[in-house]
Amino acid sequence: MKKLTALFLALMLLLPVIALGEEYAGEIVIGIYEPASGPNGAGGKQETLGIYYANHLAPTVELSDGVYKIRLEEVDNQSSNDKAPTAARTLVDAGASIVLGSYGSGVSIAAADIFDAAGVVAIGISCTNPQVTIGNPLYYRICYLDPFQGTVLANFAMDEFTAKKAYTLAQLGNDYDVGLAYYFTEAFKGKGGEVNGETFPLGTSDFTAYLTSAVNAGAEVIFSPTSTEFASQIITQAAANGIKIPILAGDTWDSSVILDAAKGTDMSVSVSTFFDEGDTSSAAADFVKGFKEWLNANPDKLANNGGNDIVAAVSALGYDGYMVALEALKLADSGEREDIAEIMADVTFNGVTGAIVFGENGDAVRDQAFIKKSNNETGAWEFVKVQSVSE
Amino acid sequence: MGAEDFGPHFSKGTSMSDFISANLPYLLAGISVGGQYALIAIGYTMVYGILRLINFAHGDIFTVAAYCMVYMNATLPLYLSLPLTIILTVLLGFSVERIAYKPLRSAPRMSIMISAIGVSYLLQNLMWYITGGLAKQYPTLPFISNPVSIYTATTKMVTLVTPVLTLVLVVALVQLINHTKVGMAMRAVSKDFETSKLMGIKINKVISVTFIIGSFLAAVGSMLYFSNYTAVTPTAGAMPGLKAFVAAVFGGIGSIPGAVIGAFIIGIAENIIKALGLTSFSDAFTFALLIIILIFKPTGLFGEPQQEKV
Amino acid sequence: MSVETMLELKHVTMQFGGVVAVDDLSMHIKKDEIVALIGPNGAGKTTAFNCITGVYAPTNGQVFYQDKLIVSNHPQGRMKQLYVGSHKQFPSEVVENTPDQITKLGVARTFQNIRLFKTQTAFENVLIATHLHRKSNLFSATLRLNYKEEQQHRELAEQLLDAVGLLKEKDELAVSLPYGKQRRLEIARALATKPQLLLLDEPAAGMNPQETEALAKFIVGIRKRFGLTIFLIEHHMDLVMDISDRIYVIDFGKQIATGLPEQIQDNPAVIAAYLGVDEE
Amino acid sequence: MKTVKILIALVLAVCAVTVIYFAQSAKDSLPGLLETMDAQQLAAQDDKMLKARDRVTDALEEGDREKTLRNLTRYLDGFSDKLTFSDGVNRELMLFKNYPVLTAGSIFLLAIALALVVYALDKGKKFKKLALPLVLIAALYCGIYIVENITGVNSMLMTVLKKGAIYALIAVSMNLLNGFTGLFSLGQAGFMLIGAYAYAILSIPVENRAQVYQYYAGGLIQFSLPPLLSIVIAGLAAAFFAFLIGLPVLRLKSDYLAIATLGFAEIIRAVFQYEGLGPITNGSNLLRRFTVFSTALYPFAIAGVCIALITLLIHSTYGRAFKAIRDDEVAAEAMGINLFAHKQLAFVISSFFAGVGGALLAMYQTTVQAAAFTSAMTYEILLIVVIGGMGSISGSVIASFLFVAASEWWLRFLDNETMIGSFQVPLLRSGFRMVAFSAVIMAVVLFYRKGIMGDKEFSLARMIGWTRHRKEAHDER
Repeated sequence: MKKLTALFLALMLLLPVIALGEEYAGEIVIGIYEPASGPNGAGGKQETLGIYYANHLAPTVELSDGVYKIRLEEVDNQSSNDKAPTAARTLVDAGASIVLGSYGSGVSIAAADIFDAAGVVAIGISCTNPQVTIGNPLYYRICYLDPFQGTVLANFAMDEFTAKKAYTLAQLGNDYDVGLAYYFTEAFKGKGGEVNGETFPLGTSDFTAYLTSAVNAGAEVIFSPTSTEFASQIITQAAANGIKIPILAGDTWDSSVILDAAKGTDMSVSVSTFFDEGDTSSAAADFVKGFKEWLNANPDKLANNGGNDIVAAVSALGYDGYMVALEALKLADSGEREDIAEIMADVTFNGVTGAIVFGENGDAVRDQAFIKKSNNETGAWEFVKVQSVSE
Repeated sequence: MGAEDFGPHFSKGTSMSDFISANLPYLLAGISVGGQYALIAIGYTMVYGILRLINFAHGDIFTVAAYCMVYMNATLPLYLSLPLTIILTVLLGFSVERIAYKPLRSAPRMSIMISAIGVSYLLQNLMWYITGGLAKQYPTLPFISNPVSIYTATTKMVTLVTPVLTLVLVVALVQLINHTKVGMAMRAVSKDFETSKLMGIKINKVISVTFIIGSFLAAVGSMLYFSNYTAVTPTAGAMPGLKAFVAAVFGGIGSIPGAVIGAFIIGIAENIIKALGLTSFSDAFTFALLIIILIFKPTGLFGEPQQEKV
Repeated sequence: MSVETMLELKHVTMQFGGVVAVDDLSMHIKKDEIVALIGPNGAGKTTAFNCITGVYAPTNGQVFYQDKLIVSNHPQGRMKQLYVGSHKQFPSEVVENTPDQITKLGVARTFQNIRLFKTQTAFENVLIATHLHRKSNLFSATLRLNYKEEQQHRELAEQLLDAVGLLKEKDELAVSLPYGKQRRLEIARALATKPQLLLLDEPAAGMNPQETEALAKFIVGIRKRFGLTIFLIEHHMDLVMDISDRIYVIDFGKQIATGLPEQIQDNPAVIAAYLGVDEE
Repeated sequence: MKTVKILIALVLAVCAVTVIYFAQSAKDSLPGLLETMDAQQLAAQDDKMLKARDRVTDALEEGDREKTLRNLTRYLDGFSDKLTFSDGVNRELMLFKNYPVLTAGSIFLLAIALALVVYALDKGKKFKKLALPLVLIAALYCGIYIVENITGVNSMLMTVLKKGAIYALIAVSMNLLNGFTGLFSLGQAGFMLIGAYAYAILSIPVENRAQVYQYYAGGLIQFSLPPLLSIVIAGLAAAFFAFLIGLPVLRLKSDYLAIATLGFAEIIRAVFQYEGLGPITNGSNLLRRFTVFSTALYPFAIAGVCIALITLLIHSTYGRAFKAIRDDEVAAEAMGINLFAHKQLAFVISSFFAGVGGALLAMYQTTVQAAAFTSAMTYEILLIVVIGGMGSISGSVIASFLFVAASEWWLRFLDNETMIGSFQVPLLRSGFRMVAFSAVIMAVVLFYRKGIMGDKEFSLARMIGWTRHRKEAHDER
């Protein structure tokens, strides 16, 4: 019996060696700091899918002293600020050379100190609040920021719907919602429009009253940068109540949940996003095709994507985030945290969501967003235009 | 952020018809959600009447019913998925009582309430695990999901069906309690637990029946509620559950008509608050109402006073 | 200051819904007396106690303690239509004291169905009752600046346990004590509030004759030792006749007789009230 | 015997002082050491090594010890054979790497020496009761300091310990109410929220305010208070609100009280998120960039002092009154205990410490947001109290550390899909951790109702008594 146990233990010890094989010079850990539960769990999972897909395509990185295998280390921050520090620390202790995430700005900010103290570079993928990178020298970000997105959407509302009156609906206590609504309001008013705004508490499921308020206020467009959980409620209830005011939203609404809700109704739903599935550039088209195949081949992954193969923008961003991390490893020619931190600001990458160059505060320089509209017959997104701030 | 004060819409209309068309949707939403709260509240009030237990898990049973419907409707026809959902929900309510509350019958009241909180925690986590936490779209049920126009407002059929169905179910329930043997036993147990036990009433059976009725109504309430508010998440039932409980307390816990009236009052009041533009306080308002009633009339609108024996 | 009348009840009526539990009860207890309140089960004896100690606010009537008005109520206001007590008029004055305030004035009590602090030891049970005599405040008590007072309280508690013969069981959980000892512990606890008037609610309930006899001696003993006036409810007639100076008898909330023990023994109304009622 | 004790104490003290002396001298020895190494190992240096060496000196200048050590290790790894350093260099290196540990260990030794002297000289045996616990507490804090310096301030162990300490305080404060006074209150999250916000609002440095209150033009408050003062005010603010809320609510009985306090917590949350209060509370947005603690000793010290105060309170005459109310309200009142005043007192005190706990939690999280303080948070704390044992302070403390460590650290592996060879372990995927965890909690609630400690306290005397008892039993056999 003892012999058997010893043999077993010896085999266990050998396992990693066998798995690693001989062709690798070593292993580099990339941490995934994303929510898999809590209010942002769904979005976090989709973002994580993009990262895993990228890893599936590029599982290794070649440095001057050999090819390194990339190991992904995932941790669930539960969308909760008080769970964030231990979650972040898990990644640091797992030896992550670089960290990707998170979906949701609050948890990113709460983890920044931990990453900073450990000297780990973190790449924010879709956390759009300006506060994530300000004052956190090691936090970078590849998406655009709320002020930009708010302005883009305000411009779009004025250009496309010639709206003069808007109504904003945000979730109380959600900095993403509230921030985006704030910047939208600023921009919209700056252009001579009029804005009414309301917030609803977490757990709200009855939006009829809010929608009625929008009608009563004479709004020509409703801007509701909420999470997807509320999005489908808002759409279906607007449809049920015969409210036909066009609805605008930010990147969170770029999700199949919204298409499901809008399908078969006569609602006009438009979103600004980082990425368009119908983008014809070859990189984007390849990504969409490959990603869908990969999803359909893995039922688990498909379930995490909400049970269908519609490509969420955050998945594309997740993909780009991973690729940026690889570029950083290559440029630093090392998996060491300090080496990466030194060169991070100089990393550039031409991703599926566009060119990524880091500018002020470590934020990617982005000057345009994709606007998409839901097609309620086919249940798919339709590309409308590329909107920039300057218009 | 710049909070735009909306001002009361009640003063906005220039004429009566404007006034009505501006405010009718609030009222309709209030009545409809009130009816749905009522169906949940009955479960709370009956269980409380008998066990003196706030069944914190009731709201989660309500959510589980919604998930059952979502998953079963994907594979089964409606005439199967509908009754199956109800059966499964009732089974869940029954087993929760058997597993988590029955062993604690002689324990202090605090323990059993903590057990209820534990069940709620477990059910929510379990739903997260199974569903992955993405909001699921509730299936469209024929007839009740159809749009309908009332005066100037458009709404779903369910808004009209809810109050009617609620009243029908409540009348049926009151008949059951007043005129059947098990109903009489229920009343006896809620009046005096110990004496009823001595009189040979099968307490466990009565409690099980109570949970079965409560879960059945929660399942029906869940169908109506989620036909209106179609996103199902693991925590979707928490807030309606809590509000239904408030409604039960408001109406006088232990009293079925009280729970129903309380639920309608809360549903409508909550929507009036929203109409007044005080949206951030719509939940807070419900609790404020609760505290006010507890202070001034602790037994609720229709509750019976209880004198503590010294 | 010597007070002649320790406790006086004037027209006390207590009504629950339509049921009159105590009806127009008037009585007085002089200093150093042992007075018994007897009557069949459900006659309203404990309710009368509860009206004196502030657990219930009576519907009508007044209670004086050492000539000081401690409880007063009248059936005006919301009870107006519903009031069915015998005594109709009463000066419209409302005085309410919570039980703790009445205890602070010097009225301590025990309970019919023993209400000890279950998770505490015998010693702690008595010690808790010294709380009302504290001079320390929250801060001095938390920071142990009151150690002298604490020492005194502990000594008092030990003395009292000794007085009731429970010093050996000092550190045992109150609930683990045998029944008779629990009764005595309850009395020790009441004594720790340093009362002048002690209300005992069926102190001999559930005791055998030997125990009852010992209890009688014990009650007389503590009266002398602590200078108490004692008011008790009791069913054990031997005990009542043995130690009481005077007796009040009530039935259906109404007083039916009063007098010396020997007078009560032969009173026809009392015998009628008890007829057929098992003398426990 | 006395002389032996004092002699041992003297020896210990001398050792300790010597070690402290060497450790302190090693503190600034690194630059010199690096030069010595340069002289001994010039040939081994390449670009990478030079870079690493630069980083060591940079980190040293920054005063970041964790970073210094990390880079030093890397630099040393670069040398093909470390053993070639002279013994002197190796010893100095060892001293430099471990000087905090050595210092703390020596202080611990000094504490023991002191305790021995006290034992030896204490004729009336008055201080014996105090000396041992004090030495143990000193040892505990030294231990934390040692571990922190070995593993780094932000290591997982320290992160869990910090949160555990904060939760311990909050759980004990809730236990004071639910376990000791018998008031079933579910408002703890609300009072933590008040504490966290009061602390954050008061302690954000003025220069950071414009950035935090970005939507409110820098906010209304343009001063900032020192952290310790802010923490006390945070507690007082929570206590003040508790006083107001207690006036109506504490007249309610058991479960009505529970639901009313739960309701108040929700109302507090709504008020703090109200846009109209934005210039003070930042509306529903994050508060951040306030002063946070840099070492785990800080939350441990504050939580420790607070828990000690609560313990003293519970064993005072007031604590006895609270327990009397829990056991039997009617009897307590008949014993002259003013029910309402004492309930109010327990409620206010509990909220004060919940407020302090909230402030510490804010420091731990580095950000505060009202939305996070939901009833789920209260339930979490309630479950900690239940697991530890209602009416046991040490139970709550132990359960807090276990709860935090288990839910956020030890059970994390349950969330990961795991392969053993080619066999995929079933059930393990995202979310399973919380299911397993809540199932364990249910099991405790149902089958192990008294929790870890019941209503007993962890007692050294009993532990010693127990081991002695065991020994005797053993000897008899």
